[in-house]
Amino acid sequence: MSIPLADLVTILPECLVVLAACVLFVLDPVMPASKKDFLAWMCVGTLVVCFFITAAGMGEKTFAFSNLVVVDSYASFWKLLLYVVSGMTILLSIGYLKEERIDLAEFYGFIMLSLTGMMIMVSGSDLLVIYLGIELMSISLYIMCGFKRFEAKSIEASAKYFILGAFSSGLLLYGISLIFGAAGSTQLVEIAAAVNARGLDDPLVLIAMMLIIVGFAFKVAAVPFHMWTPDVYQGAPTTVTAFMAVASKAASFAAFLRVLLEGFGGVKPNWSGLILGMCILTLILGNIVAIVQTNIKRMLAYSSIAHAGYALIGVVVAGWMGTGAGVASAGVSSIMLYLAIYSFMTMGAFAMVAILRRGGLEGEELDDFTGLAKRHKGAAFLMMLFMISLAGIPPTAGFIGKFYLFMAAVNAGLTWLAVVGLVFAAVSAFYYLRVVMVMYMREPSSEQELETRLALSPTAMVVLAFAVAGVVFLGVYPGPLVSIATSSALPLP
Amino acid sequence: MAVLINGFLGHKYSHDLAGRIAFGSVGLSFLCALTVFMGVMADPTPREVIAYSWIFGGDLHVNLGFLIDPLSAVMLMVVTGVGFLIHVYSVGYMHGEEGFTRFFVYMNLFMVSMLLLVMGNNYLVLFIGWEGVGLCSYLLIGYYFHKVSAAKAATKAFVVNRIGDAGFLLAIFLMFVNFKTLDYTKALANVGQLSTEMATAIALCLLVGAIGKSAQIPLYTWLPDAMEGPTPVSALIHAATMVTAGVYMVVRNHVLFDMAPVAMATVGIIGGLTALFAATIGLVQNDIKRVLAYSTVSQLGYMFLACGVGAYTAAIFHLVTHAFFKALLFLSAGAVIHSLNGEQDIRKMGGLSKKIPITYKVFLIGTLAIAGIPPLAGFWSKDEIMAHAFVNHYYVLYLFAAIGAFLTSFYMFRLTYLTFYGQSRVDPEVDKHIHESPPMMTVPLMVLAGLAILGGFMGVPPEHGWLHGFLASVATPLGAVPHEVSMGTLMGLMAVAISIALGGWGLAHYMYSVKPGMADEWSERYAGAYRTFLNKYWVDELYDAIIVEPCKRLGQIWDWFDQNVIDRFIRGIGHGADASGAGITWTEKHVIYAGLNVVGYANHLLAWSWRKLQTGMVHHYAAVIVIGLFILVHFLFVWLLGTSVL
Amino acid sequence: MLTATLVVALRNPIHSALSLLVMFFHVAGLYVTLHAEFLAAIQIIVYAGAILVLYLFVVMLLNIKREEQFNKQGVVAMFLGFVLLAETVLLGISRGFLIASPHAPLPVQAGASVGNTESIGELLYSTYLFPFEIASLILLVAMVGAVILTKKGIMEPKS
Amino acid sequence: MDVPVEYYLALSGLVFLIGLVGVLVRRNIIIILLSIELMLNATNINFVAFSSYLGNLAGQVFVFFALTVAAAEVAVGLAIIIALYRHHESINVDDFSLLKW
Repeated sequence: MSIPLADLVTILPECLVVLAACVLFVLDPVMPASKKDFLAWMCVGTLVVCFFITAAGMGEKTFAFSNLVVVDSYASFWKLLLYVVSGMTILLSIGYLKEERIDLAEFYGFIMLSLTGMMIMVSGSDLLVIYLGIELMSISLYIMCGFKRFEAKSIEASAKYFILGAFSSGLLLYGISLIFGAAGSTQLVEIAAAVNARGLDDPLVLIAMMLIIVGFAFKVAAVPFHMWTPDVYQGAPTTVTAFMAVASKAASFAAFLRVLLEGFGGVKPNWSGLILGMCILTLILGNIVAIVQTNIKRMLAYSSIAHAGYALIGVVVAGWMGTGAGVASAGVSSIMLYLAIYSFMTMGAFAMVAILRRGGLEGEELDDFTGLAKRHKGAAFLMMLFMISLAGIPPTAGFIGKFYLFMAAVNAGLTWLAVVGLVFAAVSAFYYLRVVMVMYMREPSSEQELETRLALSPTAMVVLAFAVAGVVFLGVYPGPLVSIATSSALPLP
Repeated sequence: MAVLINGFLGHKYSHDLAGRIAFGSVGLSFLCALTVFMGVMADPTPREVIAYSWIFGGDLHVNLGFLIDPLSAVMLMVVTGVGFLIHVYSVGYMHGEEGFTRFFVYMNLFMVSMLLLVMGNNYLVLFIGWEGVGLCSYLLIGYYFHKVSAAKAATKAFVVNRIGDAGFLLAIFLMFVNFKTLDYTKALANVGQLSTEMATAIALCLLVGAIGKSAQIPLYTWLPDAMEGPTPVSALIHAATMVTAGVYMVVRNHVLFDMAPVAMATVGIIGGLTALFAATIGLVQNDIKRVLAYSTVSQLGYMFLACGVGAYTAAIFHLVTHAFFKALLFLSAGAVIHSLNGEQDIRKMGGLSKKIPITYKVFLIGTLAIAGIPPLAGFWSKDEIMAHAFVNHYYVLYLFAAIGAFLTSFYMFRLTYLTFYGQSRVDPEVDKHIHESPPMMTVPLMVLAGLAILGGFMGVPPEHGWLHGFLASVATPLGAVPHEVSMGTLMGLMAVAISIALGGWGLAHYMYSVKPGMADEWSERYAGAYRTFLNKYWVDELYDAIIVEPCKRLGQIWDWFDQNVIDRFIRGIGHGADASGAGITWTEKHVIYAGLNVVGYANHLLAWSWRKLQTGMVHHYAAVIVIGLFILVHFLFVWLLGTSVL
Repeated sequence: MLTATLVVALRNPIHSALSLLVMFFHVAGLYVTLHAEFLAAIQIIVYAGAILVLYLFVVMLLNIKREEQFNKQGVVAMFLGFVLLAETVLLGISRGFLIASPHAPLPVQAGASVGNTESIGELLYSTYLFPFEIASLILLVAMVGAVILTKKGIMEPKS
Repeated sequence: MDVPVEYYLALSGLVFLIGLVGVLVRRNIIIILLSIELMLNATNINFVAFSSYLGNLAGQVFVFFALTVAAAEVAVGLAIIIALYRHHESINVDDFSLLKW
């Protein structure tokens, strides 16, 4: 009953994050209200420390806690990304929460615990652990969604997310119980062995796989399991939306890929076919429906669905029949790259929405962006940059991400899939540029003309700077990120 | 190397916010380009400069590098030269306009992208320039943002371009899969290893990109609409430089096209059809810029036709001359519009030759050049294309080109007559203020006029001109047999071309100068054709109807579906056969709720969300999840069954 | 073994909670037959004792009256029930498939002497220590979250 | 025990489906939560049954975790319900339509 020290060292970052959260929960009541920001900074500091710890340990592959946890470079890559994203969320929230008058320090605690859940997801090598990680993440998110308690929309979003989330995790857990029956364990390695031995002729494995896929597809918001996304994204506080759209999606993808490849690697052709179907549906639906949205958060929600579709291309590639290991792992690394880039641009876009939040105005409707260029040159320019990047136009980072994904698809012989993706990328330009058009090519109403204040706190500036740096730098010089992603792609059987 | 300076300079000045120094920087880059050009003239071997390693990792390795060979040198000259003149002109034209600085920032950004496009040493750099010019064009078309039509045109241009770009990107992927590199030199050196099918596929994908950018059938619709932008923009982007990028790309990859006869034929046919088709529309348009736009589309068609028959040098030759005279035409049209206080309808012009003599003269020169009256530039290049089509036995294409040439000559002179001759139909108000443009604008016009007159001589004598020698190393068709065409044939063809041009002129003269009523009479007599042309064959409407609307509809439907259909559907089923019952229940429910809402809340948003809560979306969502799950299960069952049977 | 049918009776608001309680007891009974005495106890204490009481508490607190207009409800239920019936049949087929399948039979290891509290505790604190910690975190989040979401006066609504 | 594992599976499948139907059919959010509890219970039956048949105690440990998670979810879920209720109460809605999902 002793905790092995070596194991603790392996999960040191997790421990630190949890510690920060606990300290925060304890300190919050005793701190004077004016010092609350300090707690946020403490969290950011923790993240920075964790970042260096993880970065330093990159490249090794260590198992811990009776092989329930694995820390390999794949996990480390995602963790680094998650640190950055969480840090950005916290910084953005410092100003935003005040604007919304929900500045409770607990919020940061939830972000940290949610982050812990995500970290566990990406480095779990056991379905049970991954499940618990998902739950930890989700429960924190349910609560954060409902943080604007006094607003019907927020609570409603929370309730919807909660019901559907609990429902889908019920499906997932049932799948896990079935696979436990088939494999006698929930370890991915042993599941792989059982799957290899039995194949899909065993309905137990089959149904388990379906349920697990559905559970994850829900988390990454792939069609037809996306229905919650627009409602929840719209209703939740903006920074939470950003966090969900970016971090939760990235972590879910990471775990999804690991489960599929390490657990169900034996039946690749089957699941990749299914995912192919989802992927195409997702691309079609996400992009087309986004065109008619007038609420920018809803539009970004559909755009995030569409982006999940692009990332699914990578999943398909990773599992496609007859692709060599090199090509398949290119699929994996292209997802990693894509989601990393996606994180920056989406974070940036949501940050813009957040800083447009003013006392009376939501900054969420497309109309609120009317003539932004007239009022805030810089803000409009940044928003344009993010939109251009989301649309995947070079030389921004969004292009690089799409380029690698489609390249992977073509390499795997899925040229037609790349064509589908390209066509919808072209369609997506339409709704992204509509935002640009509204900002640059319309006159603000006289009422809007007067409102020149932005909720632009210094910390939000830092976030924007980060996002812009990500979008531009990764677009102009993506080399380092690409090589990191390539070298830390999941080793494939 | 001057290239480097040029490139870096380009990067630097895009960030330069001072509009006034913009044209200076372009001028500087023109000088650099000139130096480069001289260098290439002295030593035509291609050389590459690599700025830095851009993308690496995996097996993909792309440098941000530049390639200078005669082809890019010529393009460079055109882009910077014409660009410089247009910049000078713009300073005069845009003077006093709102957003002067913004305009020049975009213009410079455009120049940078264009330079990247022509100088890049690999496809990815080309693509970045390619998208960059598209983006700038979008921004510049939408420059007059208070005009709704401008904003729409901008979006249209961009989206149509993106469709083409998708094709181009696909070609890049295929290229990479086959060659494992994206550098021109390495890739094109290995073209021989490709199967004909693959070469055709790649070439066709490239062609899609080129069609989008160069406004060929069926993606040409954006260009006429793009005339919503300021006139210098139309001149620079939509006439002289950007739209020719497609031609440049085809010529750059001519090795590939040479391997794929099908693709070649497609290029030629598209070019020929566009040349003819756009010319017919141009016949009856009344907006001075739109006429020029359709003529641009038509002239681009000629360039594609030239590529299609393997006359790459002729294509580039026409590209260059076209850049001169079309920029000239656009800019002088701009001067006309300027002096008429923004009037663009030629029905409200006329008799201007006395009032703005300089503009009139340069416009006439431009018209003569484009109509193919010797010895102006257009004659030589167009004649060469037609001659190539003829001697290579593409008689149908030759016919297209010849008719197109006749129509071109006709509508250009129609334009000239309506604008500058006859009775003044100008608004009396405006009439008082007609004035010649400032020298800032007229000087570039005169320079361009000079070029339009003399530019043709770099391709003289036909087939053996200076330009041909210069481009020989980069634009000679693969495995071409240098056929000797007898001087007689050539002369004959020239004579035909001249007579066609003069014929068009004559007809226009007759109709609009000698017997002015005749045009109206004809338009009534052939009302069907007239309306068809005037409405541009209803292609825009067609596209709207078959592509844009369904997309929007689909989105709306799903959105609506998202919000109430499932609910309604379920109820409908519940009521069994009584379908109308479903409707009633639905209305009833909503009416009741609406009543409740009015009572309950003043806030509409809350009402909406409350109703939403009420209609029980969540379990519908859950239902969708479950249904999705079962579809997946079925799918897999069927699949497994299928594989086990097989 | 057919205790589950009882649960189908979950039709009316409070009654459904109570019938769930019955169902929990049956499940606990099942656990006992499956040599999982510890879990049986937990099931009764935690589920029946704590969770359901919480439910009933909330139901009472919110003072919910009979919420059914069975009519409207029935329409939806009919349709979805129909779909679900089809689904059940499908699953039934797959179950049959399971029994028939040559791969399916699970290795039955007779008379495993497991199921007592000590061995579970042993396992819990050795192999599954890490998930145990995560579970504790989940509870922490839930606790703080519940407080945050419901406590009055910690966030003043905007005026 | 001689009850074959398939019976347990069938039972749990049935319970799971009933829970699923419950989520889909019911409009009352509390009953939806109860239905989700049913689904989780079905899962637990599975785990225990398999644990017993495989002679693997791990299954029972999983039930323990699933139980914890369920408890946490209930706490949060009920908190959300209360907040929701409070919100709508605060703007004076007739409570006959309250919480009908």
